[in-house]
Amino acid sequence: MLTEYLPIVAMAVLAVAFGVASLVVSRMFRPHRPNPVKLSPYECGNDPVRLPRGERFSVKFYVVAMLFIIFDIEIIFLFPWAVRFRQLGLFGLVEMAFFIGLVFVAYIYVWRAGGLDWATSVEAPADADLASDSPRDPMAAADEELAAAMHDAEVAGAR
Amino acid sequence: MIDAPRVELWAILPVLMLFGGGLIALLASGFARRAAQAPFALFTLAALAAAAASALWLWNRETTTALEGMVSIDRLAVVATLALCGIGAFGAYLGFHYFERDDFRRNEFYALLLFALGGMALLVAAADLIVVFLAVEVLSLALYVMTALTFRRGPTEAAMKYFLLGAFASAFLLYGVAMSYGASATTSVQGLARALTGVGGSQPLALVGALLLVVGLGFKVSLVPFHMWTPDVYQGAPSPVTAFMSAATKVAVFVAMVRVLDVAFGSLAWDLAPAIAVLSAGSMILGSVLAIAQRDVKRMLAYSSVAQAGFILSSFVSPEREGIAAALFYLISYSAAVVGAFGVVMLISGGIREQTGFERFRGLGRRQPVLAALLSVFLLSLAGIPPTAGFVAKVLVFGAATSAGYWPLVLIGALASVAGAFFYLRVIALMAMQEPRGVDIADPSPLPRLVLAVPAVTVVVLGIVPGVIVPLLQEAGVLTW
Amino acid sequence: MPLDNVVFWVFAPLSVATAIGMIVVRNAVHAALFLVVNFFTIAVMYLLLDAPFLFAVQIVVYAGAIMVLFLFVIMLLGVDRGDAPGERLLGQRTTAVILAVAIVAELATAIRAGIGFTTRAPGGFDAVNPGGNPSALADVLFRDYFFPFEVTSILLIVAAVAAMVLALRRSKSLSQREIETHAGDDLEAYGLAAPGAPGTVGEPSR
Amino acid sequence: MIRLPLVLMFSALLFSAGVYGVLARRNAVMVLMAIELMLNAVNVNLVAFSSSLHQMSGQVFALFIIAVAAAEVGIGLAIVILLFRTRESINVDEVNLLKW
Repeated sequence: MLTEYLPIVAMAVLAVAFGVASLVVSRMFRPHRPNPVKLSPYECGNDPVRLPRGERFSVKFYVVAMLFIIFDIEIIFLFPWAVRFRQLGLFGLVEMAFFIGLVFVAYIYVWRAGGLDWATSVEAPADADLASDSPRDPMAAADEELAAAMHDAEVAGAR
Repeated sequence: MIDAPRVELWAILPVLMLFGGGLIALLASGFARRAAQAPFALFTLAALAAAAASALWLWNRETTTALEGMVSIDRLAVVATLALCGIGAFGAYLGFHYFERDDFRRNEFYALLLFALGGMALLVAAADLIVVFLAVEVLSLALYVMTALTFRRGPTEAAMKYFLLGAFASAFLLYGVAMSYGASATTSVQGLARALTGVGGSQPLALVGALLLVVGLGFKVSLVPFHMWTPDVYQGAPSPVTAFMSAATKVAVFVAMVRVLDVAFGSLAWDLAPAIAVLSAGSMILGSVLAIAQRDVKRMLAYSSVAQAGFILSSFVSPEREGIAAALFYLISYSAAVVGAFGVVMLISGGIREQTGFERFRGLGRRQPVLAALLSVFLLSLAGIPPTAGFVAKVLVFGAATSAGYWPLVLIGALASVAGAFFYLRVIALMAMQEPRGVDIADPSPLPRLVLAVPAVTVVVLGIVPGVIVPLLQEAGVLTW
Repeated sequence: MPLDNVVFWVFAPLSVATAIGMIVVRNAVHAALFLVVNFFTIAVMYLLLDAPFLFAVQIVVYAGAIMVLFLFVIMLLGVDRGDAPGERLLGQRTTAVILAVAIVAELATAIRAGIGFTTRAPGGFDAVNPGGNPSALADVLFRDYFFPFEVTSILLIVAAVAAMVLALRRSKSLSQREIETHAGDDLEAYGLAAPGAPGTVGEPSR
Repeated sequence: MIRLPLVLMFSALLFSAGVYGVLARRNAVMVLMAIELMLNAVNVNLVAFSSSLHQMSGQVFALFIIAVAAAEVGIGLAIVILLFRTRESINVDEVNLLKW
């Protein structure tokens, strides 16, 4: 019964072999002269973006990975449904419509909560306005908060 | 064409109301990022009222299972859903007041609260071990996020600990379900009961499955060997979330335990009862003893809730109707007292940066007489002093345990409640007899005091006239699924 | 058939070895890679137990998505410098070993005693998988277990909410009033207020 | 075919390895990995029972567990990131602000 999977095994072995072989061969024949410029993280030429202490890259990559998992699970449930679509009939259709509808609610919420906004860079946090109560322009709110905090610091320093 | 299964959506109306409410609250919080919290709180209360009404409507439906045997309709589920909606209403109001006071805007709190309640309402009505597992996961995930909602250091650590041990417990719960599936070739509670009574099932596997299920669910209600997370999480989490979590999770998980242990593993009751008695005795003793050593009120209440879980579990040694009714009464009186107590602690502890050490409660009688009186009523009920519902609950629970022949357990329970009375009364004495120190940061607003008067009145009324709900609970105790 | 036993006896020890490797190894990235290999061996286990669809799902979801998230967080937080050696809790490792061995012993006795009723080895699956594994799975999943299937979507929604509420950029999450009224040590973590800034409440909270 | 008790013992071993991992490791991400390992052990157990009982419900349940585990990991790692922000380290032992 397992014999039918032999082609897959063969392909897997070939793929792994190709990967390993190319790495080994290139390691043997390439020159090895590292210098700081070559070792700094490459960000299309400009110097790497400064990030809060300790974090190597922005967390919005994590948010995207997390959303990928949620919709990946949705796809997994679609596979068997698609295979038996004909036999499941109307009941199957309505059932899957509910499922897709509910996950779509999650998608709308994520979109509105700013999870998908890629444009706003790390320095101008899009959600600074989320927490402040006054519905003013988000940028103004962020600077004001910073100013207020600095003011606190000076007052404390002056005392 | 394969015939479509019958879908009786009316069977899970309360769950649909809660999940529907959660979805609407979620979309609203998505679109109105900076809206005020009041409409959210009002909408949550409306959704809870709708769920309670639909639960009441299910009261006189004939007891059956629905949705391909996944969910059961019986009075036990109705009573539990009503209790959950009550606790949820207080959780919503306390959360609203807590966040409004410090203007910390997190509108997702209400959506998460409704999802957690929907998971709990589903858990109490679950008739299949898969639905039990999924409901436990929905309520736990929602609670983990609610615990970490204010991003301060305390709540984040509490969420981390709660998550790690919660996931660990879920793995045990799952292993138990897998073993019972292997033992009986079915995951439905009814099928399990039939397989284990007949020749088909395999007793040893089912026994291990039942024990692992008790371990998994024991983590959730913080029974003794699995209570390590409770003090840190109850102290770290924001007070309204702690109030909601401590009461609602116990109601939901204990009712699920009733269904799993009394119906599914009914035939194994004889082998499981000693294990349950040991867990219950351990929780009662350790919970009370450790609570005495505490200097922080929230931590003390956390250990006391471990002891209370032990008291509730002691009624499980008698699987008949009377044991279940005693457990339900105890759950209702415990929830009212603990939600009220954490509500008062929230008002006293001064907003988001909570300080709940004993110094905060010294001499409270002079400065905040109303709050001190309210807290005293709740602590008296938790201690089980006569005029309050806690006393009647303890009598009922110990009555059920003695009728099952576990009188040593009752003896241990009596000793534990005496020790328990000590640390409850110590706080009351601290409030009444001592001189207040430090600046008073209690919350002056009158409305929360009115709201917290409601559980105080329920606790006293149930204490004086328990006959009001005991017969109803007796009816709810009849279990066929 | 000898082939199944051979495959089993190759992959079972391999996956237990990678599992133990994952737990023992110091560096988080090495542990994550051990776990990936473990997921592949478990996927082969599913193949042996006539569950080819789960074989694919295991690889796509676990090895493909969950491990990506793990490696991402390890890289994001730079936790790959490895664990601090030495023990914090007294006898933490020994109690953990005792507990693990106890569980194995308990399960072994139960399995030995319990398997009485299914003495025959797991038989072929053709009887139950008429149109192949996914379609047989679909019939049961979308017919008998349609309700848990819908509850799973609620679970995914809660997960999405969690990702948005917890992980979205949070450096300035405190509301403005909170900065003014409650400047305290917690705020130093955000580098916003100097220690002892005005507005600290009564006595120090810690 | 493989005999059922062998597979059950194999998953019991994996499960206990996971239990040891959760109790002995101090790095939150490693504890999460150990929990994933335990869930995988349960999955193998379920599929083995499903294969020996000639029923599909075991495999359906395993599919649900994979979905739940994925959602759970997402939330767990979100909390870990939040913890790192407030405390600089995710060593479970150092998370003792709320100790005794």
